[in-house]
Amino acid sequence: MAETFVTAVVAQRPVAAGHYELIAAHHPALDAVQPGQFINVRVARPGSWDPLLRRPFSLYRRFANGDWSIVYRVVGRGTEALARLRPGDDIDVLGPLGRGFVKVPEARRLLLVGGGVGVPPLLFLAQTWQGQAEMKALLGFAEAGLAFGWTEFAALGIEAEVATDDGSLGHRGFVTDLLENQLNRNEWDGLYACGPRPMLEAVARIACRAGVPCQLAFEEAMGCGVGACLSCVLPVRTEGGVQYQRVCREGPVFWAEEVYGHG
Amino acid sequence: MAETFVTAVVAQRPVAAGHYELIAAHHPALDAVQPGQFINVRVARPGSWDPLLRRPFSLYRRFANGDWSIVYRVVGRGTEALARLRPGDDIDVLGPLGRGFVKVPEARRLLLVGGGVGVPPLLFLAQTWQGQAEMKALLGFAEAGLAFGWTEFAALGIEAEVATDDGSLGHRGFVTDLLENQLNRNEWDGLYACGPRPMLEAVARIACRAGVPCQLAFEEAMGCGVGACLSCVLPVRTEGGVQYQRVCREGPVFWAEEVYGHG
Amino acid sequence: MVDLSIEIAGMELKNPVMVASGTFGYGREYAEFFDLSRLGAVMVKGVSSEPWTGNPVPRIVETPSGMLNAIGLQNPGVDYFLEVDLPWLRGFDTRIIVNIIGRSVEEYADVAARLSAAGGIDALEINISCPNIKEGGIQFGSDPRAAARVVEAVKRATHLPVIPKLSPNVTDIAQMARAVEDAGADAISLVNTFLGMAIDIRRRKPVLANVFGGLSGPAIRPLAVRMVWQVYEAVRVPLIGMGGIMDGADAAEFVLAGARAVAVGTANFIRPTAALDVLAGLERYVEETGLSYAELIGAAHPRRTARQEPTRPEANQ
Amino acid sequence: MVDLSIEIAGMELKNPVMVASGTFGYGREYAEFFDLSRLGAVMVKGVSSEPWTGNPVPRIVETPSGMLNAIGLQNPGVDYFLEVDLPWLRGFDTRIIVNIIGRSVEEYADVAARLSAAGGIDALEINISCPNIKEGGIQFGSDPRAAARVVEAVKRATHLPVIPKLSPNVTDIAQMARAVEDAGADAISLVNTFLGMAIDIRRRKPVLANVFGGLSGPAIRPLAVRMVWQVYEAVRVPLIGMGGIMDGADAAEFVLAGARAVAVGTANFIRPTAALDVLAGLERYVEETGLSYAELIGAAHPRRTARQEPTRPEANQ
Ligand SMILES: Cc1cc2nc3c(=O)[nH]c(=O)nc-3n(C[C@H](O)[C@H](O)[C@H](O)COP(=O)(O)OP(=O)(O)OC[C@H]3O[C@@H](n4cnc5c(N)ncnc54)[C@H](O)[C@@H]3O)c2cc1C
Ligand SMILES: Cc1cc2nc3c(=O)[nH]c(=O)nc-3n(C[C@H](O)[C@H](O)[C@H](O)COP(=O)(O)OP(=O)(O)OC[C@H]3O[C@@H](n4cnc5c(N)ncnc54)[C@H](O)[C@@H]3O)c2cc1C
Ligand SMILES: Cc1cc2nc3c(=O)[nH]c(=O)nc-3n(C[C@H](O)[C@H](O)[C@H](O)COP(=O)(O)O)c2cc1C
Ligand SMILES: Cc1cc2nc3c(=O)[nH]c(=O)nc-3n(C[C@H](O)[C@H](O)[C@H](O)COP(=O)(O)O)c2cc1C
Ligand code: FES
Ligand code: FES
Repeated sequence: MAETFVTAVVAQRPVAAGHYELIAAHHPALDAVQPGQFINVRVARPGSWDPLLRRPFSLYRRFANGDWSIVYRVVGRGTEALARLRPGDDIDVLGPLGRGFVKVPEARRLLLVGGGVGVPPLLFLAQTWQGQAEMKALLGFAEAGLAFGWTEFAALGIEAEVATDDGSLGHRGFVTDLLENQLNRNEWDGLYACGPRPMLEAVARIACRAGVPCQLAFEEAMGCGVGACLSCVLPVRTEGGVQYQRVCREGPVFWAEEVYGHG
Repeated sequence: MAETFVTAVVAQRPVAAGHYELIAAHHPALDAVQPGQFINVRVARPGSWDPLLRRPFSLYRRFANGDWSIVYRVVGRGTEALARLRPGDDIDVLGPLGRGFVKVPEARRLLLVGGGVGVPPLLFLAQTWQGQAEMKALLGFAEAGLAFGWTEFAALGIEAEVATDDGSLGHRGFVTDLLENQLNRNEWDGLYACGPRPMLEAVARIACRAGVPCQLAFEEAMGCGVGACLSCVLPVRTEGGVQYQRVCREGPVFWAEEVYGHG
Repeated sequence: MVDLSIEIAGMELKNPVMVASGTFGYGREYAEFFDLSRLGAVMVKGVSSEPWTGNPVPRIVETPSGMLNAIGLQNPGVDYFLEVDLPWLRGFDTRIIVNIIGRSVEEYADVAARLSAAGGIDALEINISCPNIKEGGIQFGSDPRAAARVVEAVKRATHLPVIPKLSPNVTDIAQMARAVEDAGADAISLVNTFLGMAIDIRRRKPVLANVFGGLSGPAIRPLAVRMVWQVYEAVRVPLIGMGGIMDGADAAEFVLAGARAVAVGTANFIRPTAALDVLAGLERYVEETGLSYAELIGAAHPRRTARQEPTRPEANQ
Repeated sequence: MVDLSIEIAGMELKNPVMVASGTFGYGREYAEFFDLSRLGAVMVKGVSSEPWTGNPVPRIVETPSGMLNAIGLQNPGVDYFLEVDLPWLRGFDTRIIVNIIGRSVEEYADVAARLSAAGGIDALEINISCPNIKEGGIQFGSDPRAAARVVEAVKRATHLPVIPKLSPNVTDIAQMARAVEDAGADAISLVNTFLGMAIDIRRRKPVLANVFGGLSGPAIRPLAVRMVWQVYEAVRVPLIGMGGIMDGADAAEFVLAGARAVAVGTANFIRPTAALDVLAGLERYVEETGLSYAELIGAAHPRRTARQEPTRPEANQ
């Protein structure tokens, strides 16, 4: 059950150019968080109403002592404010929110496809489901300087292939190139992805063609994060036709066909 | 000349209940600041516009290494934000502003009368004019728990008498009682005061009756702090009749008669 | 504990703190955070005769101390509301105020009639900020005559108290208030959101798919308080004040300006329990004054007789 | 360095960044912080025929991301301005736009005539947010006919470009803009402050001695951008946009919405060099787009022909 709580920042560390991992102290509210669920973080200081809205972030990993972390990229006022937090500062969190990735019980070999700041929920998935399935991660970034996460996958014993747009690290090209390679081998029976919208759309197409069940985690501008304001909707195919569903409530994870249909 | 600058918070320490001394690193902009001049401090973090306006504070003291300090009482959102600053944090300052106390050259024995958060500019005066005149401080507070500053006067070799409304420290009653006592002795030829408006008015009345030249430092809600917005006006007697003058520009220090007339 | 119970438009409220329409869905989401029975009333998201799809995304964008929304009044329609949400909401011991929307006078009346027939609803709030399709899309909320026509039609269609909700995007809010009072309003809600927009300077396009959106949140509070103040001097019906209420002190401003009850909107998004925090803060405030809640309503006005010498509306910088 | 020079109402500006009337005095205070010659123009504090005393204090109060002011148009009168401030201001290589105020059409015309006779002034900005004492204190700024009458009278009294400054406290800002354009405006400034108030809950009284004040600062930016957008679609004369501009990105929003020049107001109080920072940020932005400044004016509009199919003003939440 979601709740609002305040906990302490334990540490911040840069993980790539303009990307930081923020580690926060254990709080029981997040003990049962599922991969793909997210938290909504207040970025203004108490007593300030600017910036007003909370900011959504996926969990990145959990530590042995219960501490947990997010990785964020500094893109605006909210993430700049986060980057200013120091160990010992309070952080005001609402969560866990949304519906996470579903583990299809019969699925044994899972491919995780992450692009940029879409990587965090997949690392959290890998960590949470470790031992329950064989996994491989495909990670895409614009360039080497922006890449992060592959060593964390390796530490879980999960191989991570990296693609960069400019070839400065790993494969030169899109992470979807790596995905096509993998799916050609017909070895995978589940696909989990998070990243920019064009990447998700490409992943959905490839997965559909290959007939592999595929879940995607979406992002949309959010007001409340809990389903009350109807800001964050996504047109989703339902039995009653295409309907707006809430990324924060019915999502952020949807089946690829729900969003993109078949092909 | 006033300028906007950023410097580092060196330390914060409580000086009374809900009162803190904020010590900030030396900055040349404040090297020539005169007692009674003030600074205007931005209290929102960079990237936040709430709280929007700067907050005015008087200098409290200067340290041997050039560091300087203010003493503030936590009364609202701005001072709460200040109280959250920690050593190493940046502080964004505009100053020095306004016209400070004038040292009348022939004045040899000066009485300093401070009430509550009106004490800081008088300590700064004492420190700045130390050795140029004999001084005595009369400090008024609501109660012992809110009193501060007398040890700092003592450290300058200046005697400080304290009055508290409830008698929990020093004289029981108003600081103006102490003032009447002193002025009865006819030993003083200059009076400098800062504090709440009713105190200033009483001081002006007493000083006028005693015929002692008296300067008062005023507070008024401020927009710009530099004289541009006309927020902070005070009706002042001038040659052209009573006119609004700007506390931030013509003030914050005015002669008692300018504001309250003769008696 | 100080007693904040109050009567408004014939409804007894256990306390004057409501949640504002459109910021609280139909109650389900926030019911996971606290017991809705602790609220004075729930104003549910606007309901129309038929389901409305709403606008494409982006539907919101943050602005300094505020947010713009252009949800487009997405709602599942009155039948769905009556079947699914209302029965569930009735399980709580709170007043249920249903916000209604329409694109013509007839649509408003139709929703009002269907809701009234159902029972279990305490009052109807009329959102007059909808475009009037019969009159070229001009909002009902910016024309006193059109607003009055909606209120009259809804009054005829229902036995429930009728609470028009004023749009603040007008030159003379007092005139709008008098028009709906004369048309039979039992109370008045104010304010709805202020029309604004934001531009994405990279894409060089409006951020919102709908171009315009409604500004809410702390940024608008001084404007909303001013309007409550002006309307309090212009009409006799009770007022429900809203616009940027984040805590008990903000709510107290509205009460002192003349609001008999208050609604918490955008603040819910920041803290799901915001309405309870507002209530607790307001209780503390009332206690500190030593006065009764009723005595505080409009208490900041120099004279409190309605329709006499309204304060002159000039900023006068 | 990219060229931002632009012509507006017959004036060549070295850049489109001005400082807004009433937030920059007559220039002296901020001249201590930077060389005024770097500004496109200085819009000086409103000047009247005779000195005005202004309102008692408190004259300002902070609100979320904004501030209310009720200075009361304190000014030393046109003679003092011409004798003391204007000669000093002329020492800078910048355009001098004098904001004029009056309590009757005749007063506006009188100030305009006396300023025009003096020489050394580049344009007159008309603050129509003053109460019209001849017509019961209603503001000139909320009645299109009254606004038009002021503009016509000022046009007759001067050879200088005339720039009415619109009050945002109206239902239909485009209608106001069309009225002043038809009356002969050479450009339009928008917006002035939004009428608001704050209540001191301890004293249970309005904070401002004047009760009401004008809201400025970042809080109002989305409302001001919306109005520039609407007015751009309604008139052909150039627009000077303002309202909460704190940095170059904010200024770019106004330009994309249709402003040919921008003015920096409240931001001056936060950073005395705010106008220069806005200019530097705007230059950087223009450079990044690869377009010329002129191409960016109104570039966020789907179609840019004036007076055609204005975007429908509905928030539609
Ligand atoms: C479910 C979910 C999970 C996310 N997980 C991560 C993560 O693990 N790491 C990470 O770096 N980012 C993540 N994001 C994106 C992150 O929320 C935005 O980068 C962040 O809100 C930007 O805030 P800002 O103030 O710095 O940027 P600004 O652009 O100044 O933000 C302005 C507004 O736009 C919204 N916004 C901006 N970018 C996005 C976006 N991509 N998606 C949704 N809203 C946005 C902000 O929330 C804010 O309301 C996630 C988004 C969602 C919806
Ligand atoms: C020249 C000058 C020197 C000052 N020196 C000191 C000092 O040395 N130590 C100290 O503790 N205080 C001093 N003050 C008062 C101090 O500025 C206020 O206490 C402070 O601004 C309160 O801010 P806040 O946000 O915490 O309170 P809030 O009440 O939330 O502030 C809201 C607004 O009111 C204004 N305001 C509130 N109280 C005052 C006040 N007393 N005078 C002027 N404006 C006020 C604030 O600046 C702000 O704009 C001085 C004021 C002036 C004008
Ligand atoms: C996301 C959102 C949706 C809203 N939807 C409605 C609505 O459906 N009907 C309505 O009358 N008001 C609606 N409003 C307006 C609010 O009820 C309220 O009047 C306004 O937001 C001001 O209050 P606030 O500043 O506390 O949010 C909505 C506001 C927001 C932020
Ligand atoms: C303290 C203050 C005084 C002002 N005085 C005037 C004035 O004399 N004449 C005028 O036309 N506008 C006046 N304004 C309005 C500003 O010029 C500007 O239109 C408004 O503040 C919006 O811009 P901003 O949000 O950038 O401040 C004043 C604004 C402030 C804050
Ligand atoms: S963010 Fe409010 S419904 Fe999703
Ligand atoms: S604070 Fe602006 S003139 Fe004094």
